[in-house]
Amino acid sequence: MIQHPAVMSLLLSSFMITAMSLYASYYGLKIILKWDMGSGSELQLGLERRTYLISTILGYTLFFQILSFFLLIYTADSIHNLFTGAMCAAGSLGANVYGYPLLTLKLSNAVFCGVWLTFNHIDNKGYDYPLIKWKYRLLLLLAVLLTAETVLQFSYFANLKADLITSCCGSLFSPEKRGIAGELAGLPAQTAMILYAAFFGAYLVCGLLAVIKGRGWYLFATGTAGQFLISIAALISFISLYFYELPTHHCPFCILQKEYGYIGYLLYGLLIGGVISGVAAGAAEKFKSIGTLAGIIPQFQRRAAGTSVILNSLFAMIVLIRIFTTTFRL
Amino acid sequence: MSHFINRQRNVLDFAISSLLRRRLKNISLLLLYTLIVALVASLIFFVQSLKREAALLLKDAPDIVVQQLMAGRHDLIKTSNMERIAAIRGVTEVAPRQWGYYFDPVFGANYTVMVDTALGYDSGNAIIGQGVARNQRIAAGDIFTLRNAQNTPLLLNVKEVLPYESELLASDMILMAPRDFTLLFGFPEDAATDLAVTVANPRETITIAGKIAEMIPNSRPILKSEILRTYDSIFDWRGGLMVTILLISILSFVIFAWDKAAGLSAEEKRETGILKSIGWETSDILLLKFWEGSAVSLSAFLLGVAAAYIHVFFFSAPLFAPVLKGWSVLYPAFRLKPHIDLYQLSTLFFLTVMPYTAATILPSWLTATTDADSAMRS
Amino acid sequence: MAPFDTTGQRIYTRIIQSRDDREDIIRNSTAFFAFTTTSIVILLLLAVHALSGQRSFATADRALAGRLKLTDLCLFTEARYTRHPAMADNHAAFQEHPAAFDHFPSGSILMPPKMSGSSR
Amino acid sequence: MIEMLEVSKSFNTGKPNEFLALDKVNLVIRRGELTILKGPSGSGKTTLLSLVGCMNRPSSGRIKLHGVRTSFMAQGSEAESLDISSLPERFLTEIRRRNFGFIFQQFNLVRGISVIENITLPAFPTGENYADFRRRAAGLLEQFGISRHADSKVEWLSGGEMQRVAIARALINDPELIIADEPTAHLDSRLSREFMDLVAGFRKEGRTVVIASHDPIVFTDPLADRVIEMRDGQIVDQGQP
Repeated sequence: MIQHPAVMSLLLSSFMITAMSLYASYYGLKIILKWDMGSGSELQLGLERRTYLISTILGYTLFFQILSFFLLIYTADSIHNLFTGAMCAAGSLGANVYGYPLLTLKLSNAVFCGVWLTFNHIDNKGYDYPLIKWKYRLLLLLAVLLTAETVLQFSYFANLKADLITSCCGSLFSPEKRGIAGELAGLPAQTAMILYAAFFGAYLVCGLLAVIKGRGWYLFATGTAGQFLISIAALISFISLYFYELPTHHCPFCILQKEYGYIGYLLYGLLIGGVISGVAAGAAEKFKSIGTLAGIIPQFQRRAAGTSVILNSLFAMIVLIRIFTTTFRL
Repeated sequence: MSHFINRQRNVLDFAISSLLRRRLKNISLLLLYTLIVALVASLIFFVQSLKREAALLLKDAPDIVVQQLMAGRHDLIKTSNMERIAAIRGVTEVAPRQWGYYFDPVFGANYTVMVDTALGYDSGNAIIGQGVARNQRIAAGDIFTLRNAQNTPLLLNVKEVLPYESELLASDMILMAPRDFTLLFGFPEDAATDLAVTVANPRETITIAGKIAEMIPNSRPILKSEILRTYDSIFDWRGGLMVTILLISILSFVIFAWDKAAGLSAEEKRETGILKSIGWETSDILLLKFWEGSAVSLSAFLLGVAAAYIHVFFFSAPLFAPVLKGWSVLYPAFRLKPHIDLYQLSTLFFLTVMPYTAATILPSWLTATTDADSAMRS
Repeated sequence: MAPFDTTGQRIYTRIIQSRDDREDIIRNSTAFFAFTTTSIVILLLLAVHALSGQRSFATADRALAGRLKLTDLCLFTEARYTRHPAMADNHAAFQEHPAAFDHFPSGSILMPPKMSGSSR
Repeated sequence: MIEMLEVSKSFNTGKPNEFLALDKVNLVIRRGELTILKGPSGSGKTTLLSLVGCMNRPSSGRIKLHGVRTSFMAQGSEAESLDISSLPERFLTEIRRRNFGFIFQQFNLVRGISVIENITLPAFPTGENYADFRRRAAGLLEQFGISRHADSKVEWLSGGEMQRVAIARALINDPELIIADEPTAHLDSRLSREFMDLVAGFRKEGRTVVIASHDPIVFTDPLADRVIEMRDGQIVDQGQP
């Protein structure tokens, strides 16, 4: 166990988030079982009021979840000294088996939370609570995931033992290593660039088609998720090189540091925002036919998809600007 | 969009006016909150900047320091080992370090006495640290005495006092020529306190340390990375421990905040009832409560961080100094290099704002769900 | 009837009227933004101070550290294992005597170092 | 404008202290009319008002609104009827603050803030521009002759002035329907009559007014289009005055 102020705060926040989400899902379960919109009974009125509490809790959860994702990376980075051979966050996270699953889960929980909130937002516009049961079933799943995250996080920090020899970002994200990360880093930069550009183009076409014609939403949702993954892959394989101005440094975490002007926060923020709004826009298609939502969803979809396209384009633009302004050439 | 901003601003207007209407309650809350933030922030700033100092200093530390052990205790190392270590492939330099401690019975202080091979002065001269100068009340040009191994006084001429900037590093140091050092302690001429080894390729440090340990029985090579880790652990571990202790005060504050938020006065209940009856919706009241809470926590956070910065970097953390000083007679009067970064701030945010927010969610929801017709029934 | 003093009321009314002429009364939210902005500016100034302010001890004196090959900070001078925590023996904080209790206050701040030498 | 069909409301359902506040009430409130509910306290007037005013939902029965302004219904559906008996609070509030203005027995003003702030309170969460509703409030203050108190705290005002502040507040969002619960309970006869004059003004402007009162000055008012008498949660008389 490593006693570090940031570790304490991460554990504290996870514990609180989990406690709140479990509390929320207890009422979520009640809503699933007892909800009856037609009734004016006190039970029903009470449940309706609980929905406010639950969405407030989820709102805060999303906020702290996204923050804690960055705090985790930053903490992992700041404790890398304790592990022989670790040179940045990549090494600390690899110090035991829980590190990378924890990171992945934290990120996906943040996205999940965001999607839940957008659905909550849509649902609140329909005056007959059209998505209520569906939404709270999703909440139960989210609570389980958040609990899993807390357990993973606790295991990660509890099992950190200083002095272990771990791989550093230099070796984990370097071409010699096997595994997905190594494969990505090993991809020739030119190929990766072409792939990224091609996919981004396809994604744009999907997006425009969806926004203008209002069609192809499922395709767009899949495309957004793909765009998110491809962007992270691109970050590892070639974007990072331009930011570090080093031909072999592929680490996706170091760009969060001060030396690079904290640009990583902006990049990851754009990506997370882009994937949340894009997936939400696509998935909303499923509810288009439900009663009062028919008039609301198309407008929401266009807005959300537009946001997603804009955020992803901003990401691409920042990368392009960097590629053209830096003196570094591959 | 303008609709959204208008709503936020209007509600914020009312939130501030509600806070101001219950001035006594809210100012006491704000002060306590600010104090908690300042306390935790001071600790984080202090620990972080000590860590940074240590890390910067250790950049120039020798890659490996080789100690000789005798019966498990630190002993002098023969300088004849130097050639054998230098012969290991990858080692670029081996240098002896001769240093020790001198207890001054008159002033009750411990000094670190060290040989400075690049002293630039003949024997009989010395360079002293700021702390020594303060302790002995001497300055450059003065003469001071140390009692040597033969119990006769060793007169030393102060040539220089190390600059103020070196306090954290060499406050208690007396640097002298090798001959004086030998005289002072009766130190054997063919030995050193330890050996500093420089290695060409940092990746080979561990291998070389292993070879040294094999080559010289009972030796103990200490790696730079280990020293770095030791310092990190010292500060992080104890910093974490302090935070754990401070968590109790955070917790008691949270209970206080909870109590303040939950224990609504009849007047406040009446007010919420009125707002609901005239067309404020539950989420509007929640927004109101959000702004009330944010105004308090944002103000407390900003004020607390500023206060902590001033406490630590302008006044050198007088609250923590007694803990650090312990019984030291000679304590470096350092002023830490100021440093703020997002990481410290976000840690602090999680430790202070998040518990407060969590504690007020439920009470504010309870307030917000007051019946709209309660105002008609009062 | 709420009690009020008529003359006081008249004076107050006059103040109100003169205020009405100005039209723009400062809104609470504006005042709050002003306060927050000021606080943030103060923090930014402190951050600027942090960047430009005093030189770091270590950077200022790297030359000395390099020349003497120093390995420790001079934080506690009570005992040798607290003065040079990195250079102390195995089980540093408890070293003075086989059964000695840790009797210096700084012992509560220093942790015995974990050195690979001790395991070897 | 409002149509109630077999509306019942019970409190503390399933508990020993359960009671039925309204029992199968049928009622129609017509646009532009002054309707007065009379009856002793405990007869269900306030409960009926809170249902009419979308503050609460009935335990059973239907309530329909005709021709109200909402933002959540599609454009052009204004004239159609809207069943609000099972509408969530969020939407009830939305209807309420766009269409209804409330005047309460106790005035229900927020202490410690100024008159103008009290008047503008209902407009705060609507997201309207501050300057706009501020200007409207100033106009109302002018109309009720209390401009000079604009920045006074409400607790400094006299009873009659407080009453006018409360009325101005009810009008700030330009409601079509004004609901008043025992508005004259704390006023002397002169002020009560003054209040009824103001109500006459509302009617002239084409607003619908519903007043619950057991004050003879109110329910014997010649302007009343209808006086409805209530007892034990039921309507006993729906006649003309």
